[in-house]
Amino acid sequence: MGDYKFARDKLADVLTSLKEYQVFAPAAVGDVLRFKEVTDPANVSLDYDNTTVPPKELMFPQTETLFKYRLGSTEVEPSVPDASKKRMVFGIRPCDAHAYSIVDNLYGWDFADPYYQKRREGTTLVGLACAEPCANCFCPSVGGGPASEKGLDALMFDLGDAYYVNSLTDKGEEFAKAAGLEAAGDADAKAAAKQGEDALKKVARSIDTAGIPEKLPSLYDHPFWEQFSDRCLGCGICTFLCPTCHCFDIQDEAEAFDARRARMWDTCMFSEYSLHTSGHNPRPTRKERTRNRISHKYSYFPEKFDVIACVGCGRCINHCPVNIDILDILDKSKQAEAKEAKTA
Amino acid sequence: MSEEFEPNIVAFLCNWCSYAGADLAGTSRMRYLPNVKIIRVMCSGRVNPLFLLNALQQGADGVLISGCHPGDCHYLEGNFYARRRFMLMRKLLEHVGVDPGRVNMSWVSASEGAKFADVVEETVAKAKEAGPMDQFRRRQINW
Amino acid sequence: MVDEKKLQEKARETLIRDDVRRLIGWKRGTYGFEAAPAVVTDASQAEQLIFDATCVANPASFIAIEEKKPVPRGAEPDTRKVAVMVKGCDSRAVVQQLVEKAYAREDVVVLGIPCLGVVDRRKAEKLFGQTGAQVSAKVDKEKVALDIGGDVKTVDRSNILMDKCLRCRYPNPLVSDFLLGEEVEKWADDDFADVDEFEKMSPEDKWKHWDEQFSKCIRCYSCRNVCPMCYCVECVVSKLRPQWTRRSTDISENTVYHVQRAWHLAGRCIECMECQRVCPVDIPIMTLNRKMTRDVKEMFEYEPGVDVEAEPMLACYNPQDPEEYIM
Amino acid sequence: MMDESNPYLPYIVNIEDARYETPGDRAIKTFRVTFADDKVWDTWSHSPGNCAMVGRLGVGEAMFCISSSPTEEGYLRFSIMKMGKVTRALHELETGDTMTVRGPLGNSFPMEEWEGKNIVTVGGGIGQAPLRPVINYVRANRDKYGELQVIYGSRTSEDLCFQDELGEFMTESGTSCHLSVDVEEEKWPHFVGFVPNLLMEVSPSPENAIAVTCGPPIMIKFVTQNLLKLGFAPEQIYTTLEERMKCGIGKCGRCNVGHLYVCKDGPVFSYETLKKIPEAFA
Amino acid sequence: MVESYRPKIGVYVCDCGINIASVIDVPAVVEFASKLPGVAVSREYTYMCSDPGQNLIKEDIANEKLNRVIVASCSPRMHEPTFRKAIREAGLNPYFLEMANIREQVSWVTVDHAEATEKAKKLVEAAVAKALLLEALEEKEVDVIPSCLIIGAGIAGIQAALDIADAGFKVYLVEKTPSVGGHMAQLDKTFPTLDCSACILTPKMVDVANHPNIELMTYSQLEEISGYVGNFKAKIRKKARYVDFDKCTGCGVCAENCRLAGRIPSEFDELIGNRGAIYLPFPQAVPAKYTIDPERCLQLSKGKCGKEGPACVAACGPGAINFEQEDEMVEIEIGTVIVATGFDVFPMEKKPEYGWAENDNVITGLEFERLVSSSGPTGGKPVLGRDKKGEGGYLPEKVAFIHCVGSRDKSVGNEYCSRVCCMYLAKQAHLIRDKLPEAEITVFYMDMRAFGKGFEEFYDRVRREGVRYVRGNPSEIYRKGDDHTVVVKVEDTLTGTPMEYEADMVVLGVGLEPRKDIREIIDLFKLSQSTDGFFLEAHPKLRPVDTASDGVFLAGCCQGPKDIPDTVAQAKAAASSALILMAYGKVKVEAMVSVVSPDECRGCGFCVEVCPFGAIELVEENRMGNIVQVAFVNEALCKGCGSCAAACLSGAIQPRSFKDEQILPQIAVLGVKP
Repeated sequence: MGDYKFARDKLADVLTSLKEYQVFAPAAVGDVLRFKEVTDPANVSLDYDNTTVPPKELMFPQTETLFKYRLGSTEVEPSVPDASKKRMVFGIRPCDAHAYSIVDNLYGWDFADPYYQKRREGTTLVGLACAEPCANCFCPSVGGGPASEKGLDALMFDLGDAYYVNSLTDKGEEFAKAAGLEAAGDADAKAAAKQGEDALKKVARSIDTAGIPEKLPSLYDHPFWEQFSDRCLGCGICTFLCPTCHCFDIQDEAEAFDARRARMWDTCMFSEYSLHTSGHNPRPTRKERTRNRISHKYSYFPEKFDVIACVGCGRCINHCPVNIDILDILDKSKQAEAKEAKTA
Repeated sequence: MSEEFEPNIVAFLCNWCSYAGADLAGTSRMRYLPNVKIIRVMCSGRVNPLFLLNALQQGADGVLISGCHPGDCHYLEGNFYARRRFMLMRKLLEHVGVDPGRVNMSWVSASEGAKFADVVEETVAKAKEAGPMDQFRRRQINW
Repeated sequence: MVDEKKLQEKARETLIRDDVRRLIGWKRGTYGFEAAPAVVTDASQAEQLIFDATCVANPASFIAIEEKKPVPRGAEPDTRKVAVMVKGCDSRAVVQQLVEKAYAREDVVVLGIPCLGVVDRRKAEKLFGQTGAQVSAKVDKEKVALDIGGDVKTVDRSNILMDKCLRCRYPNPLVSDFLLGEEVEKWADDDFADVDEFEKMSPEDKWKHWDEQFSKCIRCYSCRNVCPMCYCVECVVSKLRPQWTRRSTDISENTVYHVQRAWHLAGRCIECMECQRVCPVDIPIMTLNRKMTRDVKEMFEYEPGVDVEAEPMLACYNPQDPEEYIM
Repeated sequence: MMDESNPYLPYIVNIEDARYETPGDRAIKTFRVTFADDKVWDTWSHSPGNCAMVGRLGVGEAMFCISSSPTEEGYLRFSIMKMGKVTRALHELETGDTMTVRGPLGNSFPMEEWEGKNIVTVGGGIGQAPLRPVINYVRANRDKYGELQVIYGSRTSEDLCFQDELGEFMTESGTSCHLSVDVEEEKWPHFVGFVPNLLMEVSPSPENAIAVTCGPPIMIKFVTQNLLKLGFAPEQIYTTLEERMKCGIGKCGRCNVGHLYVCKDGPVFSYETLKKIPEAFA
Repeated sequence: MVESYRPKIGVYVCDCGINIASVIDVPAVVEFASKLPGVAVSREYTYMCSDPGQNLIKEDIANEKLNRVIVASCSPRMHEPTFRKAIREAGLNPYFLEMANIREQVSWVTVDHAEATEKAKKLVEAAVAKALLLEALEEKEVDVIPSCLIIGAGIAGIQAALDIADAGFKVYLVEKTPSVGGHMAQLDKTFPTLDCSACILTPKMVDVANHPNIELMTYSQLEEISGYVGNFKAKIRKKARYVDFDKCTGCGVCAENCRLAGRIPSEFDELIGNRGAIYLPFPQAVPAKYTIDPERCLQLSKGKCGKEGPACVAACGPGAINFEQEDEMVEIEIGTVIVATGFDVFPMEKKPEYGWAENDNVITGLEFERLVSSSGPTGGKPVLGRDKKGEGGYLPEKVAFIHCVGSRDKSVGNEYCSRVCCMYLAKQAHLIRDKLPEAEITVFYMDMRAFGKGFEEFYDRVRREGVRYVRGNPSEIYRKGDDHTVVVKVEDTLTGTPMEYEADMVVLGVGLEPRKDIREIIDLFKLSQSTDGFFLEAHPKLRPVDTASDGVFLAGCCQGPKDIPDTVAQAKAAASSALILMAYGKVKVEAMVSVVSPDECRGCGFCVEVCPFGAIELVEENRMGNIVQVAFVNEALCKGCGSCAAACLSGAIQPRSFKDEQILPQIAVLGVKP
């Protein structure tokens, strides 16, 4: 759609002009970056690699009330977010936007999940292309890229003195209008395109995913998983920081007589996750859990929604304390000798 | 604020000395503030320091643990363990920014009804000093 | 410094033993300033093993958190030994695990490694930025020489080593069956100045600090899981009956989680700093642990992880223990 | 059907009848419930095999199969074994209390496909619950199906569920019922031994037949093997799976076996499908 | 068929006449309670503890099918037993009772009525919260095996044994040394009455040997003890005497013929007298059976004795000597145990400045006893400086007695007073005066403590006999010149004058210490020590002979220094305590014991460490085929204090009816602001 631009020093003004939006942008909490609601546009900066915690929390908060009720009563009051309230994620990286478009499949599948979807509908995603990909990015290998438009309503390029904005949807157009952006010239468009191509070249890591989804199930009993699971801590870093991981737990909580049913992030890396009340656990050790995590992203999910549930943002690699490197695993899986998985 | 603020205090008393001491305060018709609510346990050594954390989280403005004087424990050693545990837990909470006045401990024997009454007054006073405990109290955050 | 060839040779010898099940050490990671912990089961894998200043992880953690698969009826459980390579700090974990009967002394083969300090990933990345290259690092008494994918950088070691190393009191393993490399002399000490410094803050400022830190927590439990002391079958924080901590993340539950964690490590923390290292959101977890360590030392003259014969700190007492605040 | 706009909202149901099927720490209690809001019945429809999240506000929910057949109108039945937090809380409930239901969830037995076929059900313990709707559906549509063979066993005669009905099967024409207990007891007229052995004892013919089995994983495993021995083809064998569940609508993730969500793509699977999925037998 | 799991709680709020009702708005509390979850009935009554009050509860249990009862009234320490009994009678498990203390802890202590009512509501709510999670507990009674093990056959052990045996119960009396009698047998006269120790003791010694109910095991040692009150199992090692117990007639010919006869220092004589390698500790020893000292006997230690073999064998008519004899292990089952292991005298090695080691005329009080004992090595003459053969020597002319040697002395780590020294030194001074009328006798004391019956009078008498008492605590005792004069360096603290008192005999009033081998017993029974190192009694005032371990009692000096009358008194007390258990024949075991959930236990043993009663041990558990260590509670030993639960990191061990899951709801209720 439209090509726009705004001067670097106008960033604050642009944000200020987005009155009718609740705007979220990367902000520093101590040493870590996280998407926060913009309170003072003046100290928003877009000079960042990527946030530690992905913006998935904006659609799928770590803890979310499903409904409230009084103990003893049978009236429940759902707390579904209001879609009419316009929100904007400003400066989101293409990989994280891509993640939304993947997870949409799951939340749209069969029973629609109103909590997630209402937020999605009401939210405009203004992306920021990566000029300098990080060390462990591999977005191009999984259908994304430093300037991928997937899932975005608009995509910004940092051209130094100005930001070039390419609106991709009506929502994107609305944003451009609301922000009163000036039209951009061909030069800018070219510069942006150039930046995109260069960035693509700079992406250091990659994996050829061809054949992986079909092969993984055949490696079900393969010992190669243990090379990784043996040092796995079974913590939730890889999954909690993954923009496409979407699993959750549901629990009832009560304060005196006010109670709620809430859902909170859960992870297949915890043993409680799949533990039966009987004490039987279909995934008794980290081997099965690691296998499930990888297989889910690269086999089960594609089998269901034929898209790989990974956007190559590299978070799980960057933050894994024991260097369990998903690219390494996939690589090994390709070398691994397929064995006929034994069944009952 | 503080003048009408009435702190709420959860107390853990050992059955053999302090709880009996509290009873004695009653039978001797001593008067003390109603802010302290007592939970009876068999021994101060039973009190898991996490109880106290839990009490503060639930909204108690202070806690009191009371047991037999050192050496008089009905179970010989329980109060010695308790002493260590709460000394440490108090320091830990202090480090997190919890006013140490919220964590109180006392030795009250079955014969020290008067002392128990004093302990209550002092505990309440300290909690008043510290003000309402709302640092990490369970509230309905983004409910 | 340790000769890698010797180390691999010893590892091979150990793995060949038919009473050894697995060996835990380090291998070069796929990228970056931290070597990966390595669990090897076959002598052929021995050549993967390394030791240098990037070997920050604590292998002892992996002894305790190993999940034993259910043994099918009739079959015998595998009770062979686990071999583990430990630096001075890591060895304290082994000692404490022995104190807490996580396993018997004869169940482990300890390969001790005298250590001059290991690199702090965060400090390194501040200095050189994140790297996708593999990094090796040699450390001597003054400097650390990093080989970042071929390009060599030399740094004053006080600028790049983990804080724990800058106050390391046990550079040599406290327990080991074989020592790989000569003992090094103690070159630092711990005055707990950081703890004193923190204590100067007013209660309000302390809480302000923790409020911000704890609100970052995503409860991934990596700090718990990586801890060589945390291997309860069912951790209190995930228990449902009774439920001590809720799963929902807010300042209340997060704070309680962290205080519970610090409490459960009181008199048990052996200062390997893994919890703080692994935290994805940079919560200064050790601030709490070190407070406990300092107080336990001062009040009860107790230091965990140094004496296999010691009684657990909270399972013993001294009639003369301090009680100044007790009414 | 369930509130389309928000599948997390439960219906409130009234307990019309609550009775114990079996005693003990792992007691099984059957609840007959009906919707507090009558209008729900207008949109509600379920088939044998469907499940529902049954819960108690303030405690939580868990997945249970609907143990009544759609042909039993005006109520739903759930037979619940006392196991964990939620089931414990449910067992406290009695006639007149309320609980919550979300459903119907998951897939169901292809009853239409099976028309004209002989039906063999092989159940063990609480595993009879998901089979009960099949049995009662067939009984209610007797003319549509061939012979019905009910094979059912449990640890002791006390642990047999739905005892009141079991008697009826024995006498009904076209229906046969074979019972077993694991260990010898006084005055037990029927088979003694494990269900897979009972199955071989009865050895139903695979001819134009469908076998449905449900029970403890280990039993399912051996029953399946024995059915194959008897000549049943994988696509003639059906079972239901169980996993830990939270959402019940294929979102929360935990109940997957391979790429299948048991709560959504299941609980009913043919052995033909399962044999391709190693995890199904984990 | 199956009873309901649904909690049906009955709440009963007591007016206690006006004691509660005049302060608390009881109807308001009743009303409030009736709305709480699980509450089926909520009632007010004037006196709940009265019969009609209790019947109210019983009827409701019957009619309303209550399965939990809450009584809000006085302190549970007052009436918990009453109401437990009541609901038990109504057929409900007594542990389904919870009480809210709204009298002692509310109405009697609160001024403001509104506040009192609010507090009462809170306490009731908390009680309900806990009651929802109460569990049925069973009260067990175990049979008591009607026999008693007594360790140590000094006067304490002997007395206790006789009392219990006379009451008709079996006694196993185990003594480490070859003879019963203990220290008392070594004494000459006893203060203040001066009757001869042997004369009063030996008859009792003979009695224990002959009593049909007493099985005497001398030269034996307890090796293992397991079990719990009423049901102990003990392993006892009967050390080889190398003399056939039945054949030996005690004639003593063997000893006369022993090649080492008179060449081995005798323990009984405090090494100032001698014995042979085969010996009877002392003439009146019981049993009068000889014993061979395996370390010294040439045959046993060197494998060869003289050319023609051991003379004893040849000499022994009955042919009782048997070098092949081996230790024998005996296993017994007993219901009760009395520990009467006695004391050691203060070891002078700890006080070198008194020159005891160097000077054979500086002797301990106990050595003195042997020296003046008519059955002693010197036939009762206080002769010093004899040669190896026991010839020669001299009678002292200047004798000094020193008080508080090793007692009331921080420098040697004994702060306590040994209670007997003042008087035995006075007695010994008297004996010297008796035997050597000319001798100059000086006693150096710190404080004179003559508290017992007839003590002060005796002390007075001794002083009147011309014994000089100087208040001062010698700093040093050393030999002067080459004769046997030793100098006692001391300051007379009354006059403040330093003095160097020259004496040719110094008697050190050594105090009493816990036995060096006290650890063995501690480890066997998991007993604790008080700060003075002696065994710790269950309560210093009210349970002075009980220990933390049920069924194990203390008698005599093993619990602390005592004189003979006190020892005998305590022995009788211990005997009667043991008899109570055995006579009743049953003992209740605590119902509120701790319980382990093995699946959650990490086997760290923290609980084992903290348990004051040694009730917890680690046992092997098969966890899905893997063998792990988990805690196991011996319910008969557990007292339900719950220390284990607070020490447990994962909450795997919990005291019944004070479980985390029962206390946390109380905290939740009381924690939230009213």
